[in-house]
Amino acid sequence: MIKVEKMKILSQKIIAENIYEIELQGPLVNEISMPGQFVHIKVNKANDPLLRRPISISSYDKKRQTMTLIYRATGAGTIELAQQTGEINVMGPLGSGFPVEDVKGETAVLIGGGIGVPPLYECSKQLKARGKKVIHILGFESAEAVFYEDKFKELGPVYITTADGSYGTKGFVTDAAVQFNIKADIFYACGPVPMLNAVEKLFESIPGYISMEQRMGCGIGACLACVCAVNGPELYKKVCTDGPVFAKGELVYG
Amino acid sequence: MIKVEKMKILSQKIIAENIYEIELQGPLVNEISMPGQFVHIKVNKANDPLLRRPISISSYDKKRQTMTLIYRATGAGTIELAQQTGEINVMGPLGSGFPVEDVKGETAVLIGGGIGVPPLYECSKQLKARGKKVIHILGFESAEAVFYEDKFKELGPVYITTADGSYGTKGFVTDAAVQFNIKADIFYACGPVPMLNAVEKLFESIPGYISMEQRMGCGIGACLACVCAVNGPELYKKVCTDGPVFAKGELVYG
Amino acid sequence: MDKLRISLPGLELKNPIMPASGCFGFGREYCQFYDLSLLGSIMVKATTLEQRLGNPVPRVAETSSGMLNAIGLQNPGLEKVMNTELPWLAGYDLPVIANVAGSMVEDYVEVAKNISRAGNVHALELNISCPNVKEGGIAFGTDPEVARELTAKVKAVSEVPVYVKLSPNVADIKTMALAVEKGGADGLTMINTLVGMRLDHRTGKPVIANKTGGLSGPAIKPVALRMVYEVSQVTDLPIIAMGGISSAWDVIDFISAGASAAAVGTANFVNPFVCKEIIDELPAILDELEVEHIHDLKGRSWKVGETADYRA
Amino acid sequence: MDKLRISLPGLELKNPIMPASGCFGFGREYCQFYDLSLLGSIMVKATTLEQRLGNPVPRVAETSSGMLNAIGLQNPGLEKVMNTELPWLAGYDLPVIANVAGSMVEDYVEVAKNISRAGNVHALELNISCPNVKEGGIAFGTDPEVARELTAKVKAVSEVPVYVKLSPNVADIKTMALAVEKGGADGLTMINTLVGMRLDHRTGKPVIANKTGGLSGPAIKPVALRMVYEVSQVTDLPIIAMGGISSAWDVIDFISAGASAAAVGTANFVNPFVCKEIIDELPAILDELEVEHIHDLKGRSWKVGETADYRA
Ligand SMILES: Cc1cc2nc3c(=O)[nH]c(=O)nc-3n(C[C@H](O)[C@H](O)[C@H](O)COP(=O)(O)OP(=O)(O)OC[C@H]3O[C@@H](n4cnc5c(N)ncnc54)[C@H](O)[C@@H]3O)c2cc1C
Ligand SMILES: Cc1cc2nc3c(=O)[nH]c(=O)nc-3n(C[C@H](O)[C@H](O)[C@H](O)COP(=O)(O)OP(=O)(O)OC[C@H]3O[C@@H](n4cnc5c(N)ncnc54)[C@H](O)[C@@H]3O)c2cc1C
Ligand SMILES: Cc1cc2nc3c(=O)[nH]c(=O)nc-3n(C[C@H](O)[C@H](O)[C@H](O)COP(=O)(O)O)c2cc1C
Ligand SMILES: Cc1cc2nc3c(=O)[nH]c(=O)nc-3n(C[C@H](O)[C@H](O)[C@H](O)COP(=O)(O)O)c2cc1C
Ligand code: FES
Ligand code: FES
Repeated sequence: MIKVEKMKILSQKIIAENIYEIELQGPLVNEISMPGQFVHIKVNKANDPLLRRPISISSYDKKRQTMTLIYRATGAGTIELAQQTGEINVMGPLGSGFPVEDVKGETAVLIGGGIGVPPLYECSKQLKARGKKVIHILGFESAEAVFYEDKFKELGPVYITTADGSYGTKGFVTDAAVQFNIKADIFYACGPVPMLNAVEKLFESIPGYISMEQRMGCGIGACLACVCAVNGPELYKKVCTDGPVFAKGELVYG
Repeated sequence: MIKVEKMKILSQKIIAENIYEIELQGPLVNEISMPGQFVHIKVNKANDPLLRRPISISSYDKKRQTMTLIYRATGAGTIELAQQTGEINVMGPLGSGFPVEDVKGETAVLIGGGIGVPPLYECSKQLKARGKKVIHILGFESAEAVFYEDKFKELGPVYITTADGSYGTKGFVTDAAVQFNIKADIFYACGPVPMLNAVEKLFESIPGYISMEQRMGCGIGACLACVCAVNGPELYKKVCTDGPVFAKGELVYG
Repeated sequence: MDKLRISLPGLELKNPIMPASGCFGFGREYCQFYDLSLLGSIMVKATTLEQRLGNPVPRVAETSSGMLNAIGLQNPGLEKVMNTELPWLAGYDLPVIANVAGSMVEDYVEVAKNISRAGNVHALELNISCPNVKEGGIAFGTDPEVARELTAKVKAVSEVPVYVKLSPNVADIKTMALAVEKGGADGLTMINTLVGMRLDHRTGKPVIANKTGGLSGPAIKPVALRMVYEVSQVTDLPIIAMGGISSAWDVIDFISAGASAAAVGTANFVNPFVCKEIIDELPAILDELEVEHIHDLKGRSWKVGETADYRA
Repeated sequence: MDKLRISLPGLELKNPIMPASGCFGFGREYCQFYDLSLLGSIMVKATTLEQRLGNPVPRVAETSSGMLNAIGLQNPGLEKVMNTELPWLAGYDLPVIANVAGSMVEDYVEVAKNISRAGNVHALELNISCPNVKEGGIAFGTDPEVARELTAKVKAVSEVPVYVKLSPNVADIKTMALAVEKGGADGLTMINTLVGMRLDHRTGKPVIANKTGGLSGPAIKPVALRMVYEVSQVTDLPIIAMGGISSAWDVIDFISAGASAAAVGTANFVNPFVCKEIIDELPAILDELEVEHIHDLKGRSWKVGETADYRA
């Protein structure tokens, strides 16, 4: 069930350049059903910024009723979010995430770009818990933007790429996948659309899931703001309810 | 000189029902030239609430570079102000306050209504420091709304009135003035317009000063939002620069 | 709850609060949060003759205290709305106001004729003001003569009262109101969105794929309030008001300005419970204002020294 | 600073930033905060033939991300402005844009004739759009034919170029722009305020004594931006844009939409240093955007794939 709840801010810290990790606590966490779901956050009580901000759930702990989000403070809303203490108004969990049950094969590759990395963390944890081998390819702008390398390393091998070559392999995540000859039975990807497109092409032969972003209004499927073009008779699906995670091949790129 | 400055919030506390006392620190305090001046506060960084809020300086201490404001948290802006910690954007000091130099006679009566009470505190302190006898008549809605009674008592006699009679004398400040047969050589008043009007009438025979409120834009005399009708050729004066304190008889009421 | 019960042409409402068209779909999503039967009414998403895919994305952008949208009337088309959405809504004790849109007069007439015959549709809302439809939407909403004619043609075929939704993007909204009144409108709904725009700082290009979008939310409330104030003084048609409403006090403002009921749009996105919360809070506010019925406040902004004592 | 230097009819400006009329008086108050000679120009408070006392108070009210005002053109009148205010401003290296207002055509003509002869007045801004003047202000601003004629009459007597200030309270602002262009306008300034209203919750009565007021501030920026975007595509007249500008990035947005310069109104009340700060911040932003001159960005919102490389 979707809840709207004032969640307690347990901690908030900077983990890379402009990247914040916030830990929230509350019964809403009980409702999370799969990795890759997101929450819709009202960053303050004012009318400006007006709308909620969609942020993926990076990891969660049902026992402690906690979840961790990782976000980049760039615009008005996320900068305001970074200044919050005490409580925060959260709506969620929303959308349909990464399927981790009944995965065929042994090895999963998780590919994240920038602020697309966070939801892959819980996904990787759950795959690992289900006995899968997990490989991570994480792309960032530069050395300063890299986060969670160690956390992912605890789960499986990690390949870091940076656009400017200041850390790890220079280039894109797909470059690293080719260079290191990564083989897997399934892929999970989250990042900018061109990256998702490239990943789908590169891993043409295996099944996979990608997580999309779109500007949102309601976050629950009512306003039709967040559609994306899909193959099939509907032509459009809603990122907030049908997604954000879609199966490989569902989306029409470009 | 008028400064625009981020002032440090030293403390913020509730002193009566919905009434807050906030203590601010910064070099702006050096610029205060008389009691009854005010500051114009941007309560947060957002566009909503947009405008600054005018609040009187209740007292100040140039040595510590501190000043105290007292305000009622009623609307969007003052409620937001009550939640602030750390620093706050203050413009001031503004306007022309209560003249306390060269006061003729021995006794001053200070008459305040509700949230008009605060600026009288510094005024009273300075009159007392100049050897005047100070008498205070302070009107409030009810017992819960009363504040600063003890502080004023340290300076001179205090008569409290409440509209509902739940504390002190039931009725208006002018009722108490009559009942206790208050005599003085000069009056200083701040409060709602009907009170100011009544005070001017009651103390017809002595000189006095009243402090006006008006909705403001700029706070510095440029936008012409805050005019009030005056006797004399200009017809209008600006509360923010010509006031907020006016001499008895200057204003046209009604 | 008698304090809130109102009756308008075609609409006997438990209370004057309803979600605004396009901001609540057909109710399916918000019924997760509360029982839709609590609502006074529901203004469902615009329905066109054929299915519409709407505009390319991005379709929304945020502005100071507001948002822009250019959804482009995406909807499954008359047939699907009649066969799937309206029957589903019939499960609730909830009179529906069907928002009717189109590109040509014939579209409007065809949709109105059919949808007005659905059992739970108690009124139509003629969307002549959607700023995001290119083919003719603008002209319908800003030309009094065209609006009058369209209203008359729809009235001629509709089984239920017809409310016309006015656009704020006009020099004189009173003229528009009087024109549709002449055309036979039973009521007015106002306002639709103001045409606005946001640019991407870096590229300088419009954020919204449609380039311009409709501005809604608290930012436009002062404009909406002024328009209701103006229009309610020149016509006796009941007004369902909208534009930035997000609290019970906002509703009081619009009723005071002269509206008979209030619709909530954008605020649903911020707080999915907002309509319910407003309905829950209104009675206490009426007590505080010492009135027995919400319509005792109707038009008090402009009624000189009068204590309004009638009910709609 | 060459990145910011621009030239418009009558105006050779160090930079395209100036305070908007009515929000900066005649500069006397803001010169406490910084040297006015830093500004590109200054749009002074509306001047009428005779002294005006303006409207009763309250004259302002706050709204979400905006404010309403109904000052009512309070000003000391032509003679005093000519003899006192303008000579005082002549002490600064600052071309003045004189905002001209009136109730009748003759008033405008008389004020324009005289004030255009003041040495430091380099352009007129014809205020045909003030929503708070009752006698005729509205009609001038919303009727294209009336606006054209007024412009022509003022042009005939003015010694300096004439900019016409457009009202946003119209259905089609392009028509208004083209009408005043036909009347001989040398430039446009836009937008004036949207007509809005706020009610007191308790009494239900308008907060502003004048009942309605002009809405300004960030709330109206999306509307202003859209209008500049529309108008700049149909006319080559230079546009000085205003409406919610409070940062250097807002200025970039308006230039991208097609404006040549930008004026800052309400934001001065929030931050008295805002004009200076914007001027200080712009060069770094132009570097970041990798353009050599601010006008390289002009109209990039609608210019298809073109790298604008001309200067005004
Ligand atoms: C399903 C989903 C999950 C996301 N998960 C994360 C995450 O885990 N961490 C993270 O940092 N970011 C995430 N994002 C992106 C995040 O929502 C935006 O960065 C954020 O909304 C920008 O807000 P702002 O206040 O910084 O920017 P502003 O420029 O002030 O935003 C203005 C408006 O545009 C919208 N907007 C701007 N950029 C985006 C974007 N990229 N996607 C969607 N809406 C946008 C905002 O929500 C807001 O409505 C996610 C987006 C979606 C759709
Ligand atoms: C010179 C001066 C000194 C003042 N000193 C004090 C003081 O020491 N303590 C105190 O509690 N209050 C004082 N006030 C009143 C105080 O400014 C208002 O209570 C406050 O602005 C209300 O803001 P809000 O956000 O609570 O209300 P909102 O309703 O959100 O305010 C909306 C708008 O109306 C204006 N406004 C509302 N009420 C008033 C009012 N009474 N006077 C002026 N503007 C108003 C606000 O400034 C704002 O622009 C003073 C006012 C003036 C003019
Ligand atoms: C996302 C969105 C979609 C909308 N779709 C419609 C629509 O289909 N038909 C219509 O008449 N109005 C539509 N509107 C306008 C609203 O019904 C309402 O008139 C407007 O948003 C002002 O109210 P608000 O400020 O409460 O949102 C839409 C508004 C939004 C924000
Ligand atoms: C208090 C106030 C007074 C104004 N007075 C005038 C005026 O005298 N003449 C005029 O043309 N515009 C006047 N305006 C309109 C502004 O010049 C400007 O067009 C409008 O406020 C939009 O810009 P902003 O959002 O930056 O304030 C006034 C605006 C305000 C807020
Ligand atoms: S955000 Fe409203 S439908 Fe997806
Ligand atoms: S508040 Fe602007 S002149 Fe006083």
